Amino acid sequence: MNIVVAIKHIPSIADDLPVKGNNVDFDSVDFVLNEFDEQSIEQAVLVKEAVGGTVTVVGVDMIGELDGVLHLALAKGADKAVKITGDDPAADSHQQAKWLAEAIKGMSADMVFAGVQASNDLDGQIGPMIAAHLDMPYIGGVSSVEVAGDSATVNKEFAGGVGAKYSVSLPMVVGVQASTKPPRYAPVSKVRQVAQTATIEKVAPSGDAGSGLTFKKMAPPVVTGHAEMIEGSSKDVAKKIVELLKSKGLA
Amino acid sequence: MTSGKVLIIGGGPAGLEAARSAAELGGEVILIEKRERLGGTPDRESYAKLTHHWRDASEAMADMAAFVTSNKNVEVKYSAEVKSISGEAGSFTVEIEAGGAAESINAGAVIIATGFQHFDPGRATQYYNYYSFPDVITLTDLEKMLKEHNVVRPSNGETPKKIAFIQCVGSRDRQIGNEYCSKVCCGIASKQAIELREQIPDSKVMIFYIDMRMYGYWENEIYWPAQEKYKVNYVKGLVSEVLKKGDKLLIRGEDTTMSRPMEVTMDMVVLSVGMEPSAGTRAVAQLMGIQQNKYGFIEAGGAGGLDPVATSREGIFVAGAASGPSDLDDSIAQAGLAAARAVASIRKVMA
Amino acid sequence: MAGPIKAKFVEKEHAVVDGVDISGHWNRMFEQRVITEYTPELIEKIADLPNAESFANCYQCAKCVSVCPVDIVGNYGPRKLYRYAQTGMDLTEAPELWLCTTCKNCLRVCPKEVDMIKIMPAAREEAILQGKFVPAELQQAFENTAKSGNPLGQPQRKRDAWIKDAGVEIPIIKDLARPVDVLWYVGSYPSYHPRGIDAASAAARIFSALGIDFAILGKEEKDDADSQRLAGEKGLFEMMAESNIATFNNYEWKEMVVTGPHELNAFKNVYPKYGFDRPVIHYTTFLARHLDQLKELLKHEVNVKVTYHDPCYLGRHNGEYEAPRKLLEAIPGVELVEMQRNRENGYCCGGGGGGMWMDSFTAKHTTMRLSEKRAMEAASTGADVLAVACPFEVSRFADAVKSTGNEHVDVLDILELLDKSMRGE
Amino acid sequence: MSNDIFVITEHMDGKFSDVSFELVGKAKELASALGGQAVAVVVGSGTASNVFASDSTIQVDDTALSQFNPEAYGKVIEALVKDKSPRLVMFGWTATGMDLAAWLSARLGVPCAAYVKNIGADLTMSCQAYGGKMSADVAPEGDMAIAAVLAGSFPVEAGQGSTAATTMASPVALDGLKTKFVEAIKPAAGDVDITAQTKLVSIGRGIGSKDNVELAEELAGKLGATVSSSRPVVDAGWLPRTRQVGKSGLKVKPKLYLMLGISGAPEHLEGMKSAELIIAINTDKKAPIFNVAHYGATADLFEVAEAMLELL
Repeated sequence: MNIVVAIKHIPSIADDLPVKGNNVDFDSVDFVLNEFDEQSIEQAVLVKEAVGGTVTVVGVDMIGELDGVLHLALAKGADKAVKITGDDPAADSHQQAKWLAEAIKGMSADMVFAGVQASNDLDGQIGPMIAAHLDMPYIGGVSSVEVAGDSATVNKEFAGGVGAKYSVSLPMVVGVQASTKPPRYAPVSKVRQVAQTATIEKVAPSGDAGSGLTFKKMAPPVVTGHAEMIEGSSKDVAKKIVELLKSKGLA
Repeated sequence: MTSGKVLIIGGGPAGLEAARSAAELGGEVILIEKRERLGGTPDRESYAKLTHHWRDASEAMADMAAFVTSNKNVEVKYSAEVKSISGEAGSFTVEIEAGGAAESINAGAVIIATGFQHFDPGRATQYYNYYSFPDVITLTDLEKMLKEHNVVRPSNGETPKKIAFIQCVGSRDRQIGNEYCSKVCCGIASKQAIELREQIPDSKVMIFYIDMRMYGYWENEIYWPAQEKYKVNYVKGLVSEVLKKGDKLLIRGEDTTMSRPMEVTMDMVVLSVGMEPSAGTRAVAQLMGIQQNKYGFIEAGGAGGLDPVATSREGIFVAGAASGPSDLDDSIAQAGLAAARAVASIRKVMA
Repeated sequence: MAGPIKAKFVEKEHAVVDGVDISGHWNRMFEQRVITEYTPELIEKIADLPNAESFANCYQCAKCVSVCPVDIVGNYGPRKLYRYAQTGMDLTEAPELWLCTTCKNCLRVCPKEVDMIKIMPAAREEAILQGKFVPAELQQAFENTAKSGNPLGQPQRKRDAWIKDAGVEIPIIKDLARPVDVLWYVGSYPSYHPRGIDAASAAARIFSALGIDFAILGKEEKDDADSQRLAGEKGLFEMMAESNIATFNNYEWKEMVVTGPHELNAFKNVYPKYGFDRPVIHYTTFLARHLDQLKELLKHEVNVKVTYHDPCYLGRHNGEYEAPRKLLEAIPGVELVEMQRNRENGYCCGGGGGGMWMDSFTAKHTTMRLSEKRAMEAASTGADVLAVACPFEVSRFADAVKSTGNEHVDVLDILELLDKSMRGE
Repeated sequence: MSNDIFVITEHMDGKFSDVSFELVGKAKELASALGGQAVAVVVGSGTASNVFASDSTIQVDDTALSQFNPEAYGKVIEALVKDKSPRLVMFGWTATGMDLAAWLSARLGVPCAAYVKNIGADLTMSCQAYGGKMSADVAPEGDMAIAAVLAGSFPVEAGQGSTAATTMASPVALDGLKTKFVEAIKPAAGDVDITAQTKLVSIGRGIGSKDNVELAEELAGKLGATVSSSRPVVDAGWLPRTRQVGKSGLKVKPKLYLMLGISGAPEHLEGMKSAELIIAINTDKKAPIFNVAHYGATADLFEVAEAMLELL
């Protein structure tokens, strides 16, 4: 089983995002692995552990710092790592999906995993777009994957615990919402070991595509309302909340 | 008739050392040995590494014997036994039979170094099945195998991978009549356990014990390395019975620190048999009319209690395991003292 | 409570056999009582790990068990670990692996120098590298440290956010752009945790009042990661150590003062192996050196009875027992009373060795939190204040005095008490 | 090329979701500004589709479309859009729309905007970005565009009506599909229905570990409330999926929604913003939730929860 995981290196939203012109100031933000991609890598490794094969992780090097992410993926059980040397922090999902699809074309993938979404999917997610480019079926919102022979059974989630089970003949692209088990921890010792021994294959970006969106403005959202903030110590806060609830007959 | 001669009975470690010391002090020595060769139990039982620096004990005995046989002050009589004794300190007359011929010896002092014999595990209160199961052996059986680097299960000739030592077999047991501690078994079991781990590195070696009693050489050079370096495993709690399970042995007992019963299969069980007075010791004691303790060992200590080589009869001294369990170090140390005391007692009488 | 021990049953929360889910009581079994196998290889497995050699040395004297803080609230102890291994427990897969707080009280009494401070990290590292069970809370702390530079998972950029409310100017060494006498390594909890910030702010005011020429690293400071190392993540520790050492060496300073004993241990005892060898002292030692000058500042009486908890990593691990006491005795009005277990035999708060991030896990395997046991000991002295000198402890004991019904005992860092006396609040 | 606005509606068990009506309402507004028609597109099998206030409704009917199948639905919509060339194709940014919008965009080479909150008459789209930390205005190039719109962005009522649907057969062959619907998965039975609760104590990633969930349970117990959560808590396995509030979870409208450690990602807000009283405790004072909550406090959730337990 040839499993490919397409990942996104995205601006961290742990802190405020600085703006430059009509977009995020990519020079002054930290980049992190999309959190859904952590689930996606885990799901891919789980499938490999169940049926055998290799997991290849591929991503676009947005700011020249993708190696760390790829080492982490290798430490978690991926077998190969490929980076597309884009070095374009502003590359949108359409462009990344195109580059990724071109890179994946030569890998004879049986399954391609991608995180179901990313916080910078302003022009859509890479998973369905890669599927479109590779002419493979796509299912997103997936929370479990089982492979038997040349088909996969996936559970897709709708809302409120409602979902559906699909059977798909491979190859396919899966948009992972959550892995069957929570992502495993990769000890730094292992990551560092990997960093010293692993080779990361470099692929030049190939194929042009763009979102076709012109950015007119990028700014923190205009706040229409704001909560009335309760100040003081935790005890004060608790006291005021309890008073509030009592006054409204809710406690 | 006073005599300047020291008669030493027994050619084991204590007898050999007594002979050497007495000779070096200028005494005239007659050493009588029951067997046709010197070296005592270490030689007879082919004891392997039992001395400091892990030297082969029977080899060390050969060195001691050579010293004695090459000393012109020492006369050795082989195949010799004491038949009777009369007289008193300074002028004993000892009738012996040596090589089938009766002989009379005048001696100013006597040192008894008639040693011990191993406990016979057939008498154990526990059901260890020494005589029924070939793979239940004793320390002495194992010692021979270790010396030959050929440790195998007697039942099938295969290399044992799981070996248990059971401590205090025949010692510290009122029902057997041996309430005493045999002193050396903990150390010897530990020593053999080390050798087992050296000769069979993938073996599991366990020692089941009431309490480990080791000191000096045994503690520092045997017990700690056994555990720390050779990973010998000690379990507190004696095995009560050894049963058969297929072609294995099943040991049953209680693991006391875990407060849990144990039923574990083993390839081989080694009984750490203790010491009893040898037949020679009992016979000589009776013949000489000297006091024995309740276990048959020659009572030593003297009136003041701090005279470890004195017997109840003046001019007759004891050394080594004849007076109670002792290791080689102890036996040899006692022998040196006995020699000094014997030579001195003669000089007093002669003076 | 004496009496026969009833057979215990075991029950797995999740179990599937041949595709049939037999979770919970469906798989209930009585615990096997008979030992049917001895497993010296499981002792050797641990003793063969680098630095864990002494695990094989235990001769079951059991001195460790009665001084082990975990045994006092549960059933644990280094001696038992050896025996459990001998009777079939793979330490790398056992919950016992995560209970040790590396408090060092066992090593203090061990005639065989069985060194759990080295054994535990090695065995834990093995478990982590082999993908064995690791408490989720601990993994979270590891991930937070790896991603955010601190176990709390707070943004690096906010590490110096606390300084603006400290009431005094706190220079950042990078902005200062000149050598300083003292580089103050604040630490993660003092930088982010609300109660830690209280102590950090107090420290800043004290240093300032003493006229110390000091600066902090600000946003460049990262967690020391010593507890993560002891919890088994050596790689993470090394990564953080390399980063910290590079930062420390970027600046000119004469001496480093740390707020926390764990940091002291890291920088003084472990970082030297990674090439960092500069003077580091704990704040109590540092302030005790300025005692005369400090006494002049302690103008206001603080009329409380104080008992002092020795942090394991300040006391047993680094030998500082007296400086904290000298500081407390210097505060006018303070009456210092000792708990029974103090100094070399001080009882552990449960936060060391990664215990800080395994409270829920530990709670499942003990009858009471270590911090609760200690809080009760503190309360039994009749003290009004439980004084501490480790940033892990304020929050731990603040919870513990509440949960044991001893809210009347205030938990304060020595820094906070000094600050009170200095400012009269 | 036309100035029509297509709304790809979504339905389950014969029932259309709110977002479909929201989009139809907005499509009408846009279509009238652009001089085109608002067209509701219903892909399904035997679905009763005359429920929209659209200018027209196209119903593609095929038994292969009786259940959502991203491959089949994608093919049908692609063919239909190619054929009719609408100005704008609107999807909900939902579990189904997310499978289709970006895919269609890549297939057709047409711009796509996701996380859309509002659309201007010039088709400039306001989008939520970076987990709600940013808002972006983007303009699509070309003659056709795709918008994937966050649920709850527009009123439902404006899209409700009774326009009769024109039924047509699938414009593409639907045999040889690689994707097969196997079965529906219903929520685990036996658990509480959080949509029916009047009080919810909702926990987020800030709760830290599974064991800490007990604290929330205890607080909920004292308040007569039920514990719900944001997605990460469910993903980590700390609560069953039936407790998840948000886009991929359930929409709730309780009298009290007490939030512990939830920062307020757009996906979560979608599920709870119409609660009557929202109180949020979070350590990050810039957490987006404070823009939605009625009361907030930047505090340690554990300390507050424990203090509340003592007071209740």
